Amino acid sequence: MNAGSIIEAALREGRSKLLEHEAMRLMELYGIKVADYGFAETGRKAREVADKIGYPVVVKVVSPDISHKTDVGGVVLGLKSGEEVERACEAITKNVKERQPGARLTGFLVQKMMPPGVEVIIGATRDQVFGPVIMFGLGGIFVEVLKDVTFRVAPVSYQEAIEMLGEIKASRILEGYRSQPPVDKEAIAGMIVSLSKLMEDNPYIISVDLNPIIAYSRGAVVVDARVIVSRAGVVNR
Amino acid sequence: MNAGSIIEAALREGRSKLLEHEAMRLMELYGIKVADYGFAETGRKAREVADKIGYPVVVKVVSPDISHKTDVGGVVLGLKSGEEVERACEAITKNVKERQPGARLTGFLVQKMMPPGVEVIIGATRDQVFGPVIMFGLGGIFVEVLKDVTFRVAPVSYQEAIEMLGEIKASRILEGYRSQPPVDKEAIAGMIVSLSKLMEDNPYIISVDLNPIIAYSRGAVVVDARVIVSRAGVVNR
Amino acid sequence: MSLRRLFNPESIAVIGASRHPEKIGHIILKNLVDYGFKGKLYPVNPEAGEILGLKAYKSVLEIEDEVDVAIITVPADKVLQVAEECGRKGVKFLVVITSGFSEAGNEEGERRLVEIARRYGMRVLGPNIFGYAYTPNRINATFGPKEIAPGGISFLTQSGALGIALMGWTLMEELGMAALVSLGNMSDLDIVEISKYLADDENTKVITIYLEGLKPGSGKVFIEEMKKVIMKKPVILIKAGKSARGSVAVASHTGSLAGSGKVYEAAFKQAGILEAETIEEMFDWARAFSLLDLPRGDRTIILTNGGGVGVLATDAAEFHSVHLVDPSSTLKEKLKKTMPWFGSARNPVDLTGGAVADNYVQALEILENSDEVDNIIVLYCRTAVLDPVDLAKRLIEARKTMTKPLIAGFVGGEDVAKAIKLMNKNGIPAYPSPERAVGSLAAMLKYKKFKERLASAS
Amino acid sequence: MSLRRLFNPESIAVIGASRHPEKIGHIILKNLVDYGFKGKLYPVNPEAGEILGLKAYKSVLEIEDEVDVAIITVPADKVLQVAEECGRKGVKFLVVITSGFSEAGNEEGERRLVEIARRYGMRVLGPNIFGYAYTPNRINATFGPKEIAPGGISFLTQSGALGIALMGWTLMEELGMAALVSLGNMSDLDIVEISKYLADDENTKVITIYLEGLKPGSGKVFIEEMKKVIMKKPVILIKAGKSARGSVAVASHTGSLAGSGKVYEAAFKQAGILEAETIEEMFDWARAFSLLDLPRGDRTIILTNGGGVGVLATDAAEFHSVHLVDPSSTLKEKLKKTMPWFGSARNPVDLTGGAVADNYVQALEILENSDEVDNIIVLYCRTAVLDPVDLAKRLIEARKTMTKPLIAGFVGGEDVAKAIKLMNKNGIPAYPSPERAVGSLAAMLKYKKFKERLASAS
Ligand SMILES: CC(C)(COP(=O)(O)OP(=O)(O)OC[C@H]1O[C@@H](n2cnc3c(N)ncnc32)[C@H](O)[C@@H]1OP(=O)(O)O)[C@@H](O)C(=O)NCCC(=O)NCCS
Ligand SMILES: CC(C)(COP(=O)(O)OP(=O)(O)OC[C@H]1O[C@@H](n2cnc3c(N)ncnc32)[C@H](O)[C@@H]1OP(=O)(O)O)[C@@H](O)C(=O)NCCC(=O)NCCS
Ligand SMILES: [Ca+2]
Ligand SMILES: [Ca+2]
Repeated sequence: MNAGSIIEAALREGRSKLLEHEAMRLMELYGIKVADYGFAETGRKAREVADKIGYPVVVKVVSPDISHKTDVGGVVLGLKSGEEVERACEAITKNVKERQPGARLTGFLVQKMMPPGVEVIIGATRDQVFGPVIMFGLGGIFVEVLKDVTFRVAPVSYQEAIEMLGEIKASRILEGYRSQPPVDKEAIAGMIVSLSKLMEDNPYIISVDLNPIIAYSRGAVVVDARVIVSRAGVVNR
Repeated sequence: MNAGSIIEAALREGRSKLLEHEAMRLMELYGIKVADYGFAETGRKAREVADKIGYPVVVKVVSPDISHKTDVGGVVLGLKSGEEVERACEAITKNVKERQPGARLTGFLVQKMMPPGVEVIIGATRDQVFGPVIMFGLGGIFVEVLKDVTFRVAPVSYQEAIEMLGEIKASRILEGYRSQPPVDKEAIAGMIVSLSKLMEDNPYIISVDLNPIIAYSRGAVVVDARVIVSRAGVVNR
Repeated sequence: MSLRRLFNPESIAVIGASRHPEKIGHIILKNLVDYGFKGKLYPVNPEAGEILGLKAYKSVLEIEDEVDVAIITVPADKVLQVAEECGRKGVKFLVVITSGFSEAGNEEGERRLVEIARRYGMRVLGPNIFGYAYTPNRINATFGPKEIAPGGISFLTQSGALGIALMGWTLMEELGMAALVSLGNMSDLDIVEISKYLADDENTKVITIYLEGLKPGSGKVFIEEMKKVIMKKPVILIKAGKSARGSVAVASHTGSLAGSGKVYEAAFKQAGILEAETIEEMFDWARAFSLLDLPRGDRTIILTNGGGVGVLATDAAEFHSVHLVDPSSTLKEKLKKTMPWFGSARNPVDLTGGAVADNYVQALEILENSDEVDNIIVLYCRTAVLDPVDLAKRLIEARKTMTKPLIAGFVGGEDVAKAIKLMNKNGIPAYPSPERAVGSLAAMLKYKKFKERLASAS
Repeated sequence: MSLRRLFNPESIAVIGASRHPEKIGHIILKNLVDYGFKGKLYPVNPEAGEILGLKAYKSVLEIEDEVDVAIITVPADKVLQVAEECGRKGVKFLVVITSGFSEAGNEEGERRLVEIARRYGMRVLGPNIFGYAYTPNRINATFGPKEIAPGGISFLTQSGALGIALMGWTLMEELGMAALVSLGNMSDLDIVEISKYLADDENTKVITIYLEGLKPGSGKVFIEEMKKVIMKKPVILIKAGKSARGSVAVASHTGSLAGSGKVYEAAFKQAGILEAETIEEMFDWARAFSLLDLPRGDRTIILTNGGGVGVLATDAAEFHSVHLVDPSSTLKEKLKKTMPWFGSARNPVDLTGGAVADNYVQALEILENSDEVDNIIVLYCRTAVLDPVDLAKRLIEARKTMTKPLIAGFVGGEDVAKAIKLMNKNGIPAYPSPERAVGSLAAMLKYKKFKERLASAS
């Protein structure tokens, strides 16, 4: 499936938010590295997927009706065996039935559990005047509380992407804070450039949040992706 | 031993930095809560102290000659039994002998290992114009990279201390960030007021760093304290 | 001893009054005469019989009458002897212009000067100052420009050169001054004591301070005493030498050590002092405080004849956290009647480029009578249909029956500059840009908060 | 079609030139006449025989000669017909003053206006503008003030009212202007196209823009084209309407952070445009660009006669990251000879309050010849020993043989204001405060960096 058909499918089904595995697939299509994952309709299949990925894994509910997975008990972390995966799928099914009875259950996303690193965020939105705009920041508190982010209008060149990394107030953290080694800036900059291209190629995508991306001394991996689509290029401002 | 005699003893012995258990004792004398601790000359005694405190504990070398304990292998975290404590003391002794051969070994500080919470910093310095000045900030990156701190000239009232907590840019983190409960602001403000008093009472103290203090939804505890003394009220500009 | 007699002397002696028009001792005497000091003036000079038509005395001891203030302009090596004579004479205040004391390493001379003063119960302003002024009594005992516009702003300065330069500048800018004090070495009278006096001075509406550094150990008293001052009068301060480099320059300049900016900032906040970033900002704010009563609330409305300046003011209001009210529909309906159909009754209220003075005055009346609004910012862009001086006159007239703070921001050329001057002379703080008008209101609202916070803390 | 003929027309017709002095069509014609346009001027008015001594034509079609530019000041309902006639006449540019088009909901009228223009190969400035001016050819086709000071600053404005008000203001402030363009609805000619033309205009040294907003979808072209413009000329812009008031809440995380000005800021940075916070700041910077060549490096030295202003400048330099050099001991020794023993040869170089013009000029000469220094900021506080106008004259003289950027910050009253005006007229950007002088140099250094960055990226 190519990018256009993923988006087309969602729009046809009246979904404005891509399912997580669709979002992940979209990123892969643009060379953006995501944590190893697989989609499974059932617990049994989830186990098979997990066996292939390798443990530990995370299982998340996939449903067009659920926007806050954690709130409905739709996410289980740190699963170390196939058995645990199956049990997690059962638990998730039960939780969702209890807490959000009407929600359709499309299946499960099985995802490699990534080791800790530096959390960063790359986002995109579509501005009425400037078109696609790309945002970069550090994860969690830095974006949510300190709003320590920087923007560029697409197309963002690799050089500009590297500049963005140096522009946030907390950029020193990327250089290796305390005992930590410096993160792989090239990898992050590459993701910024790819997301910029994704936004330019696909006018129906109105926003993307890659949050968090976990960055290491070699490489960086998207752990969570949220993609909003609409036929009417909706707009900020 | 009262505050004056702790400081006096250090000055007499030509030490400008209080030993950690002295610093801890000083804080206690001003009602500033510190992680349960005890000083022990030997590994055996350290085990006894640890038994009394309860596990897990941390063991740190105590020496007037060592300023960066971690660098010389002088700190061992997460000890769960008396045996582990004794072994840790042996290891520390060995490390220090290897890495800083001349250093005197006064003994060991055994300290209760505190569960995670929100790390904050309270500091004090003595300004030539204004006298004691108290600083507050969040721990780690927030102080070191973002310099997100606020100052008050002593005496700092409880009301002012509460204001300080609200003044840093990242203050929302104290209100309970994401799933975390709000921290005990009264406890932190109380420490600020007490440190202000400590600085006013003891003119030979030229700076104090309580870093980190771990704050919880109830209470806050000093985990590391650094106190510099001098007969000549040295000064920042 | 209260400083009352320093600012309200019956007699002033100028010791070292010179016959030569270019000398400092001559200029000060001349400024005192020309600016119209109404008390008695005694030039003292052992060699002159008469200076500027006044009888010169050989020594202060020869003066028959009492002497409240002695301005000393003799060279440093003669100051102590002169001070001694002043003491014997019963002089109350020594204003020592002379340089060459602690700022030049002569701590001993300064110590002895203060010692003499103490012995005789005299107080010392200086040494190393350009003098002082107090317009309500027509005192200009400085060697700066003769003319000083009278008004409600008092100004204390640690920089002499800048202080003198600003005397001319305040005059040009229509900034009305009450007291003007060169602080110099602060051997005896210092910022705190003078501020405390001025806090009770009925002619002072606001105190402004150019500060380079406080003396070691004096910070705590500064905070405690200034807290009391700001409960009576707003204090605006500019701290020079906050940069790492700037502080070195300060150290070499006045001999006082600079503080790291952060600590000073904390101290000012604790004391409730408003800290300005630039000289212009300090006097912008002072202008508003000197002309207006404190706002009763923070609900602010902007009245304009141009969308552009309205937007700039809105941006500035957000930046300064000035609360712009959303007018109720009742208020909007009333306002609508003062403008053409394509005007806007939202906030900013846009009377459109066709607005004439009547539109402004009608809108002002509505806003004055509305209980939704506390403060009014009037903006004007030069248009062909409305002469700025005419508008200024109408606003001045309207203001007479108004109780709410009214601040103006006018944009345009020479005639707009004239209108601004006119308003500043007649009780409406007026600025040449919307941003500066908004910034000055913001300072007033901040002061109100500082005061409330300190009141609730005590 | 190049815009050359718009700014260099041989003939201008004013269609709707009125006999009534208060009407816009009359004022524009009068401004053209009074400001001294040297080309041919044709009033068009079907009912007047003669206006301002010029023969009036019943229609543009009656004019025998070619018409390069037609200024249209007839009411909206007559604009299309007039435009049609202009097309048939072969007019090249329509400058449509008239309001009542898209800004008032009449998108259809505007669309048809542009359609007519396209059909005949005409370009349109406006509608809904106050006109345009270009001082090198003595064109003042606005209904603002008659007089415009000539110089190197070009100004494009999206706000009409503010633009007219600023015409008077720039005149008063000695800001020399090249082109002045009211943008209005930008139905055809827009910011980008005009900026591109001015980038190649030999009389324009710097482009300034008051911007309220760009049209939907036009942002990307704006960035790409302005990148090219800034490689030729600096562009300074003020963006009004950045506050959140009125901005719409958005769903996504990134979207909510992207609101209120953040995206515009990013775009300006990408384009290499200098963004100013206030109008005053924009023109402060423009003044420096219009008078000086670009700095060759960032090593800056401050020359002063007062410690206080030196400290304020030092603080400002740190704030703006302007690099203050530490003079070598050789340089310091040379400088020492220009000042008394208690002066300072460190940076700020303090000539002391006793400095006379010779001291300044000698120090300047040393600094001009030193290879340690790129830029010089000269500060002055009004003193009794040095008249500011005298100093200004000597600086202007000295500057003639200098190659390094020289910027002045003078503090004082009326005579200092006069000195500042004099310098601004004679090639030295001068400001009434040390901070503004430093801020303007900082803008030049920032532009230099922007340009280097863009050059290395392409
Ligand atoms: C105070 C100062 C101005 C005096 O300098 P000066 O005018 O050159 O000094 P002179 O020796 O000429 O004395 C001044 C007058 O006092 C007279 N005088 C001398 N001894 C005197 C005495 N005991 N009593 C009264 N007058 C006396 C002198 O005769 C002279 O008058 P004349 O010119 O008519 O002869 C100078 O020492 C000084 O300090 N200058 C710096 C001031 C300054 O910058 N302050 C800080 C500003 S921020
Ligand atoms: C353009 C505008 C000024 C015309 O208004 P006006 O001057 O009241 O209009 P008038 O009807 O009086 O017409 C002006 C002149 O053109 C003449 N005229 C009419 N039709 C004409 C035609 N076809 N050709 C030439 N002249 C004509 C009129 O006779 C009149 O001259 P007169 O006064 O000598 O009789 C007005 O419509 C307008 O748009 N105003 C707003 C302008 C503005 O604010 N722009 C934006 C600034 S940022
Ligand atoms: Ca000075
Ligand atoms: Ca406008």
